[in-house]
Amino acid sequence: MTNSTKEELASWYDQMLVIRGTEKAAYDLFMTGLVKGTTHLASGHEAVAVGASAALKPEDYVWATYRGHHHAMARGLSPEACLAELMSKETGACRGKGGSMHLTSAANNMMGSYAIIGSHIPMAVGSAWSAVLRKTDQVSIAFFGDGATNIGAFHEAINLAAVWKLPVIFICENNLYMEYTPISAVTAVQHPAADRAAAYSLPRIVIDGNDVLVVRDEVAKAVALARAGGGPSVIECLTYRHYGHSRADPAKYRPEGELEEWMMRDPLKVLRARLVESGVSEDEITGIENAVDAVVKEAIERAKDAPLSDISEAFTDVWADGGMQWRN
Amino acid sequence: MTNSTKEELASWYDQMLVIRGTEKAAYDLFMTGLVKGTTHLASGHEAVAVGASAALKPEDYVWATYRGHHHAMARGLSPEACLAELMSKETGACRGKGGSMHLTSAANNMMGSYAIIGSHIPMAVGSAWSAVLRKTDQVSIAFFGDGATNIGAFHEAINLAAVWKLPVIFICENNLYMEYTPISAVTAVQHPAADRAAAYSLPRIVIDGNDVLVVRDEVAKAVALARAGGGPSVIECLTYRHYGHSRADPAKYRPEGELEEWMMRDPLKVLRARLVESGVSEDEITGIENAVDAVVKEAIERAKDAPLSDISEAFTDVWADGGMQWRN
Amino acid sequence: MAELITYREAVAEGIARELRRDPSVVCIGEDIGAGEGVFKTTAGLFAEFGPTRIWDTPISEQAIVGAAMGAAMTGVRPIAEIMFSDFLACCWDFIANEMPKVRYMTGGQVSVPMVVRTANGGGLGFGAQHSQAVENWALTVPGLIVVAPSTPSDVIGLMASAVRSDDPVIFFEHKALFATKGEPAPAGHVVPLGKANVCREGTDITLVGLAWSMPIILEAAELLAAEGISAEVIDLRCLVPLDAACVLESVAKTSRIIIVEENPFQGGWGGTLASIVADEGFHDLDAPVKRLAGASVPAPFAKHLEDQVLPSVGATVDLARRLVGG
Amino acid sequence: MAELITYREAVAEGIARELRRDPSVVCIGEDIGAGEGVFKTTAGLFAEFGPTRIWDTPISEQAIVGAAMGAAMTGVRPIAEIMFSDFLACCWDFIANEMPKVRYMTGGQVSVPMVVRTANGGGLGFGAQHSQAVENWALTVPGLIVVAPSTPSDVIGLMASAVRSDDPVIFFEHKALFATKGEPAPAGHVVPLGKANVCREGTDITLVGLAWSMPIILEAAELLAAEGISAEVIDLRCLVPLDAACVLESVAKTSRIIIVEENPFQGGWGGTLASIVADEGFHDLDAPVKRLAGASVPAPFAKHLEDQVLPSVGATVDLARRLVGG
Ligand SMILES: Cc1ncc(C[n+]2csc(CCOP(=O)(O)OP(=O)(O)O)c2C)c(N)n1
Ligand SMILES: Cc1ncc(C[n+]2csc(CCOP(=O)(O)OP(=O)(O)O)c2C)c(N)n1
Ligand SMILES: [Mg+2]
Ligand SMILES: [Mg+2]
Repeated sequence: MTNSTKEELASWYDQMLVIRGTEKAAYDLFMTGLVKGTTHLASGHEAVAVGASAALKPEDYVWATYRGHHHAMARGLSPEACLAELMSKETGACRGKGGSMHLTSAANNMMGSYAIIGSHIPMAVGSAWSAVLRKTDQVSIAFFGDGATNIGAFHEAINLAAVWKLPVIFICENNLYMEYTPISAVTAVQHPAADRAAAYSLPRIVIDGNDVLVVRDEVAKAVALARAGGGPSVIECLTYRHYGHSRADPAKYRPEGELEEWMMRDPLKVLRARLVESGVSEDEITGIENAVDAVVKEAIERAKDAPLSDISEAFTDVWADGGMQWRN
Repeated sequence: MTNSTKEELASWYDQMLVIRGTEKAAYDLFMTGLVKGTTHLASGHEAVAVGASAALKPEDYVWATYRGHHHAMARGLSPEACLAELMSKETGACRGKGGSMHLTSAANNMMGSYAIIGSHIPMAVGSAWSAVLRKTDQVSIAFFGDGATNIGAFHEAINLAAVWKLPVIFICENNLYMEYTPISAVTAVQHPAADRAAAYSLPRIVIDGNDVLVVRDEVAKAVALARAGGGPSVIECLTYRHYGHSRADPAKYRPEGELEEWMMRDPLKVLRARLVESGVSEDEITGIENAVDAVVKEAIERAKDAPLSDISEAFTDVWADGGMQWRN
Repeated sequence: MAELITYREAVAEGIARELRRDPSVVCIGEDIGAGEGVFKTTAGLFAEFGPTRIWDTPISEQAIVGAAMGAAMTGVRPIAEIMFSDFLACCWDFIANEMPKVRYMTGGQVSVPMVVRTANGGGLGFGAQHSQAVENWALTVPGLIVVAPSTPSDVIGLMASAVRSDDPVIFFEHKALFATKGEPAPAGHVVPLGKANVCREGTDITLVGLAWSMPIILEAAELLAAEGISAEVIDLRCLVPLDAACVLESVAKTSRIIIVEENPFQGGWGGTLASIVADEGFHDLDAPVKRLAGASVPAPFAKHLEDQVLPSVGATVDLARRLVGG
Repeated sequence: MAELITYREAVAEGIARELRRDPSVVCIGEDIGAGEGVFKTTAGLFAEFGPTRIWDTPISEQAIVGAAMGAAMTGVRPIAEIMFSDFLACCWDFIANEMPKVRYMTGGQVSVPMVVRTANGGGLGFGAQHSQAVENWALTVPGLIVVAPSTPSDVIGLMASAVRSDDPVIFFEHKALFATKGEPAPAGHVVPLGKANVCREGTDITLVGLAWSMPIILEAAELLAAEGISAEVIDLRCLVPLDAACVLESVAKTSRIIIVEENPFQGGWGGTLASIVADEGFHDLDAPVKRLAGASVPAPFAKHLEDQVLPSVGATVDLARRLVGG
């Protein structure tokens, strides 16, 4: 494992706490009726998002799923823009037109969240192809779940990336479940992503997705390979979601004790321990925690205070001219 | 390699010759304008169809692609019904409504030829699932090309079959090319089907697809496994198509000498040598050849003589009641 | 009167009745087993019928529909669930190019008796990729039966017909109706495919819809009645077979029609119906043929925006009033 | 007069012009490189532009369109080929749910400037899965530009507009027109999207179509002229943007309309157009709104059967005669 400075560790802790706090806020706001529709929280997955983003440059591209709050925020979307989007506010990342499942922050090259399983994986291959065509050294990442490894688009995308040796990294967040069904019940191999890599002449990589440092290091290797023209990588990160699949899911299908076991390996706990180990004092850590609390609280208030997006928004942005006219 | 009786070898030779002769007729009829649309000839692939069919019982299911004349005939479709279909005659297998790309012989449990790459592979999984549901010991085979291994449906199908341990055999006819592009140029592994099997916890099987005995033996093993509840197999057969991809293709993309090399390993030559080896006399062999010639000639004449299918056929068989009414 | 049941319960009940009746019926889909479906529309099935009748799958829409097809062609009657109708796009080759063409292209050799059920439509704030009404997609494909019920008892009666049909059926269950309640269906309840329901008789104007449109139309008719405008209300129930005769008969009486559809105006099913009325019913018409359809935009996430892009009771009443007045 | 060129040549020429003009334009598809496309519609491109502009792919329609999308969203202008339009079904999720919704659901943050070109339609005896006219599928999806040219110079002029558009375009090239010939296009030829072409002026009846319908309609108009019936002929060129104003203006003059479309009647694009005419043009109409569309059946393989299920010159003339007469 490479070394990381205290400052790096602290900044990751900060980011992961912000994500955790913002998602907790989203959950609470849902319960009070201020967030509508549906949300898929990523609490428990933060180390994947933050670790991977730490290995990227700002100009690199990231593509996510409906469970993408953590990826958007790890790339720079503010908690306020996230929460405002969930509350259909005009200050939301997509002005209320996208919602939780479609968070996008193009300014941060976070190219969007896609709610149909597998669909964004070829898109990530496309932005990698684009970098080759435009002769930049940008790398692309597609984040996806274990369940996405059984849909056709996943395979088509990896094969094309491997054949064209494109700078793209396929990062699977294996959290053991699809919606309510264990991935092991419907997959012919143990490691749904890693055990498929060989089908595209790529190495099998399975890592601890709850340790931000492990994730950063492995992704950094893949990024270096990709920038050097060495082609794609598949990285399977083992992790766990703390909430149910979506707000409608009490997650009763989990065997007893499973959640508790994973909570002991909560990525925030793991990182906190690292901070202590690297000599950061309890005071400093509490300082970060309190600061994040304040940041999230302010984000909540600002998002609440913002006006709903204007109803005219329903009829804009279909076409490049900003409008929705399909006939004269 | 298991033993085969002279009679078996002779009957395979007969079948393969009938297929070869019928396709030659299709080609000639195309050139004289009697066959229209398009055709994809399988000359060179006969050993796969005949060898695999030899390992099946009549109640087993077979699913093929637009390049499926050989599979239909190996399962029992008559040359006349094949040629009549290509000539749009009322005696055609599908009364002129299917054509070359959709040859079907349901009476022989040859469940059809499908012209969209990959689409029939999940269907074969479905007929295997059906056998399990109905508690029969029927096995299903999907035949497909090397090019089909890069489309999503292929992967979805194999995974499902492997998870459910279904009695289905995925047989790839690797003839080195898609339409005009070599499969090696667009695939991240050397063996497009076999090198993907491990992604579904299945063994890697690559065989000589031009030796009918090798094919029969390998498929027989897979059939036995499937009937015993052991689940699916993937078998990659190395073979070569003698004509271009379709009637429009002069196949100029082939490197010099490649066709000639493969013609030396023409499955008919290979089998003829085996016949001689097993003690069948030249006279007997010539006898078979002449008999087949006569059969094919008669099929051509009968197909030519048959009337075009009635124009009312255009408007039947959309619905189970035989008609096409979608509104009152 | 028996207790009312929800549309959601009716789905599970309709399936259960067919599973009980015919051992060749099986279910296949994502999270439909112990999970009972993300909309709880398969509640109780796994408990009653177990894993040999209710099959949980990977996220593989092509394999789901393709495998169901292969089974349907070989002696089984599968009911496949595609969780959201938007995902029909992920297996559209099977829906559009395979299932509906097999009988025809084999010259009648092979039947494909299967049902694809799917949660359709908007109104729940699920955003652009989980809110579409795509029954018009299915209408574009000859060879598909297209069912879209609006009440619990129709769900049960049409499910019976769908499962028993020897033709492939796309069965649209409406997400925004799952929680609505209605009369339960008597034992053995079967609603024939292609028979529209005249929910309310009237003389001044014909209002036609299906599924989600129906509560809107019925409420509009009620409001119009209060103003002295007598609306005839038709629930098509199916797009294929289309009960065009029922609509034409109604227009012969009322001379005016509004078609209320959720799918976007462009390519919406109302276009096909309107074109039939504007042709075969032309001489009966006293006013322009009107369609109230979804706006030609993707579904916005925000509820207050989504409300803007869907037909409403108010818009229906306004238009009817103008049509009858003018 | 310059030499005539084929529609097939026009496709390659139209693409080549854009590749020359803008270095960010690239092509992606199956067998489009050294193979020059199965319809030879990319002839010469690989020779002129080489493998850094013309990319051969595996048989992976989802990866083709998905990768093109990702590239389009990040500074490239891809032209993706889907060999036969039937195969749009294999990547329908990308066509229907992704490409057309990105701009909207990101609140305008991201553009998807790309073209999906595809060989559409029947008439060549390719059977049920290689003969469909599916421009109506594309019409069902808000957010897609839908182009379907009928002449070589329109192919070139509309290709220019399609490639330069910042919105996603589905560009339907008609298989049965590839061998037809027409005027070449001058340098810099650009035909704007959404502008119908009045190919022939007339006063008695309006005949509307696009792509494959046009030769049929033009021949019918010629025959009708010989009988003293003056038909106005409109080539829509695009379904989206739809030049409805052009059609309505024409109907205001002629009072009669026949829409001739290749796709099946059920869910065909003519339904949408007919519904607009039956609404906004209602008071101009002296006769029922007529549609001549493909039969609601899969495409039969046999040429003599396929001829039965497609609109014909004879049927167009007959119907026009009856409409004007009656
Ligand atoms: C094509 C498609 N099929 C089904 C769904 C419904 N669905 C949404 S999330 C989900 C489970 C995804 O599991 P996984 O990929 O492991 O991601 P996770 O939710 O665990 O992060 C399913 C089946 C979908 N969105 N798209
Ligand atoms: C989904 C889809 N994409 C493209 C095609 C066009 N096409 C027909 S045959 C073919 C090549 C298939 O190659 P392979 O699978 O190796 O089979 P072979 O023709 O060599 O037997 C292609 C690309 C198709 N029919 N379906
Ligand atoms: Mg998961
Ligand atoms: Mg091949």
